[in-house]
Amino acid sequence: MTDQPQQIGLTRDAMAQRVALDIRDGAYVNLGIGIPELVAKYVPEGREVIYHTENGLLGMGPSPEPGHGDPELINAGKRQVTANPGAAFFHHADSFAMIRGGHLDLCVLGALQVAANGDLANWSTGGPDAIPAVGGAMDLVAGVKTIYVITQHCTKKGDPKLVGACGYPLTGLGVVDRVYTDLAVIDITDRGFQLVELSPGVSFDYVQERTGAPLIAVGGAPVIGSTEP
Amino acid sequence: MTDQPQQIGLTRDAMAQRVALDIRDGAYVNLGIGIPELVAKYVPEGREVIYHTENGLLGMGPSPEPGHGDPELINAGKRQVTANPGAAFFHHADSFAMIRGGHLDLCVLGALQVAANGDLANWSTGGPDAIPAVGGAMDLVAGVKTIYVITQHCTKKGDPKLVGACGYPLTGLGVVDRVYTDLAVIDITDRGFQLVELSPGVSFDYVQERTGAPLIAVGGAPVIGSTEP
Amino acid sequence: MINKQVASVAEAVADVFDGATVMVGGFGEAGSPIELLHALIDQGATDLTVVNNNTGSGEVGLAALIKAGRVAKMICSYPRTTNSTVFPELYRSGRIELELVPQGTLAERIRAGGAGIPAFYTQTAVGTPLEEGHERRTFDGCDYLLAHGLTADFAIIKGRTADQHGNVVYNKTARNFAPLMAMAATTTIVQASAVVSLGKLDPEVIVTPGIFVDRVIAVVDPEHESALVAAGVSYR
Amino acid sequence: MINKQVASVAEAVADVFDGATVMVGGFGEAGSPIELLHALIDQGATDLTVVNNNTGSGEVGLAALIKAGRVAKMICSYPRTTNSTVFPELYRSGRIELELVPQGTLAERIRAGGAGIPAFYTQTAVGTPLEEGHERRTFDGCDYLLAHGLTADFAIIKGRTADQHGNVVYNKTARNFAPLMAMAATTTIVQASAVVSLGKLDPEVIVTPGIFVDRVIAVVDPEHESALVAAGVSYR
Repeated sequence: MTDQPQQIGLTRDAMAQRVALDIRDGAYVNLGIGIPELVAKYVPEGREVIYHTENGLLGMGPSPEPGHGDPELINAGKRQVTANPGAAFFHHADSFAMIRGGHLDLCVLGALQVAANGDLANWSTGGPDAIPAVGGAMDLVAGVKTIYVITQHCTKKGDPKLVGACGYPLTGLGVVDRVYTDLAVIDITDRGFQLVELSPGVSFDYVQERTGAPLIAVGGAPVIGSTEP
Repeated sequence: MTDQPQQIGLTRDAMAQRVALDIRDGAYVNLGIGIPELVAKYVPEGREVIYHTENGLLGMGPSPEPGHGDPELINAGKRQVTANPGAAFFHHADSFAMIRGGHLDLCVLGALQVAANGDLANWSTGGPDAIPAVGGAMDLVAGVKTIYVITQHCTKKGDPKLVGACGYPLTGLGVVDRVYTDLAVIDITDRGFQLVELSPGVSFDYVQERTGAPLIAVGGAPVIGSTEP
Repeated sequence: MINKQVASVAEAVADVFDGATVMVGGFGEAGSPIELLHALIDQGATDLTVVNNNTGSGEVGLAALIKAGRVAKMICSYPRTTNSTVFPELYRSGRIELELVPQGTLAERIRAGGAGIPAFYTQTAVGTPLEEGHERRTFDGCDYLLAHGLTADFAIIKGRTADQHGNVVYNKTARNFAPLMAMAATTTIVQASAVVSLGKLDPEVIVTPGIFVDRVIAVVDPEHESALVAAGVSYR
Repeated sequence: MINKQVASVAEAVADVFDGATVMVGGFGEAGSPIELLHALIDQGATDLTVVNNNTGSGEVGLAALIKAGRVAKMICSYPRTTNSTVFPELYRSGRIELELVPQGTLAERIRAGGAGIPAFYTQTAVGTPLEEGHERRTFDGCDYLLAHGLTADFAIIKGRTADQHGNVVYNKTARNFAPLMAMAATTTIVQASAVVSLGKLDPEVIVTPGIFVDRVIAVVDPEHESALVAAGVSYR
């Protein structure tokens, strides 16, 4: 794990690395645009994960070598990618049949806000001048079996992103299973946010102060990186 | 046209040949099992017709040469066929998307009964001991733009198959556009059965006597084969 | 690492349980997974609900499964075909249930089940006896019936070539319902004439992506139903 | 005999009329039919409703059509992308209408339109602002929204290879919405890098059967949107 003693909390790469530990061998996974894309780099040796991109590819590989890309082989973020051996191309209705039909095991998404009941807001700040754009986010959270969110614990202004109720327009109701932040790993349970792990050097109280709803501690939450899941 | 002076009315092949005259160049056509299958043999020179079989083939060709068939290349009647150049295979949902979505120009079906309002009964006699079996008939009549029926004018017992209202279970409501029988070509119009052509040696009254609803004569209906449509 | 290939047809169907809903690929004999069906007879699961366009022919494959008394209910569009005697006998004597569904509605219901669509509307069967039990609704002046998505516990299907990830391509009109059933079943089992190494199948031509497939078994030279029937074979 | 090949992109789009609904293939630049879009600008049809996942980028292709003031309404899932400035400006100033549809619902609505399904239910968007205007209904204890099939007067799409019957195969992720739009439009127009003679395309690998295609035009070396944008090209 990347060591960043100069700051409190995990780097984006360290957060992605922590998420990657929880992806099982053989899983079919969709990674959202942004920090989620980093997760693919950190899947542990010996695990084979098949990546789905909703624009019509299963078995997505990493970015192409410079000069070897095809502008018509891209991911959902419109960046050039490659196709691994065993890949398959298909049209959008088939691609979202995979999503809506519950065939994907996991989706990792970014968030603007996550509520204690699992509600997710990640598509619009609802501002009067914003151009509304939803893409496949609502389909993914409605259809994929397990939804992980990877996000900074707070906004740049310092406001909590884990909240009692989302103020931003919702992407889906009660859809998030687990949240990975720079400060902690937190499950969404019937009773609300439940601490799973703390980042190195971060205390329960530190996380609770930066969380907009009660945080449940169960036993002593281990430090991220101190155990091998 | 086959000449059969010994009998009144057209043979099955002559009926099929008459239907074939009405199929335009470039049409996408589904032919039902039985007499409709004969139609493909008689499409006039210079017209290219593409045959759809609902079990997943567009561009169906004739039966294979003996010993050259594939038991997995069959038509809806489960008989071995061939694939013409330009053919395409697809799954059943795509095949019925073509049907239900109105992409086929024409379907030629057999019938138990056709009513003067275009209702069709062709899938069940409703008998207590009958094994109900509908196949794709209801999908075809609901989805294909134009439905032609090819049938003997009367049952073997001599009962009219063109009736005021169908007694047998319906396949579809108001779906038939035209009926080709051994005795006549008859359109379904807003006013009911309307004579288009008579078979050689058959009079209007002869057909009306064998039809279970009023037959409308418009001008002098020509004799089948006397004009070149 | 992912390898969905199993060692035998027996292993492939080992966990089919009594009362399961099983989708069986094939239209007539094209695409009928004879070897998997015979393995299912050997395996013994009973009280099955089977989804297939037909009911098999002769006394092999699906017809043999029905004859063995393992099928409580058939969901199909056309239960009588040439050489089909097993189902009609049981049906007339009230020993097997039938849900008759128009072929296109059956195909779309299976696709919907696999695509997470609980229900859709179709014009097919409006005003016919098969409208019974279906909600009717008008859109833009036309009447349609509500049809529900159909899912299954297992799908057993036949492909031409597969790989270890479960990607599958088919042979001609043997494709028919198989790609839809693969989507709609919790566990999809594929017999293929060849199982090739990863990357041998062109990603542009794969019909069923491996995400829909759980097990692959190589049946190199599969039997054809019509040949077995012509030879008078009766399985069990 | 059937030959759907036309002589020019201008001929291909000649009959697009004012007020038409036009589905445009592509996800980002992958599959964007740049040459047909530019022909449509030249042709002059206006007051169009355009269906595409995005709104184009730079000032070429779809973005150029929008910039030229020809599009009254966009139906899409993600109208802002990198280098997308044309649509946002018009939208903020109230000069273009937007119907925002979740991507999977958009894809399925187009497929439904092509498959003769007037409406279906989907779990997507339940409880969100995009639920507005959609009937909600419960099946098996879960809530779903009613979504309607979407059709168009024209579809303009980009394939890799086509033949005279209109059979089409695609290039990688350029496939995306094109096969669905081909089904849903009254008139489907395909530009393909190669138009081959009948029988050259393997019937097993055709993605869009010719029944869904009306016109084929060879555009041997199509432009790529990103290259045009990087070069600072502005069409018209």
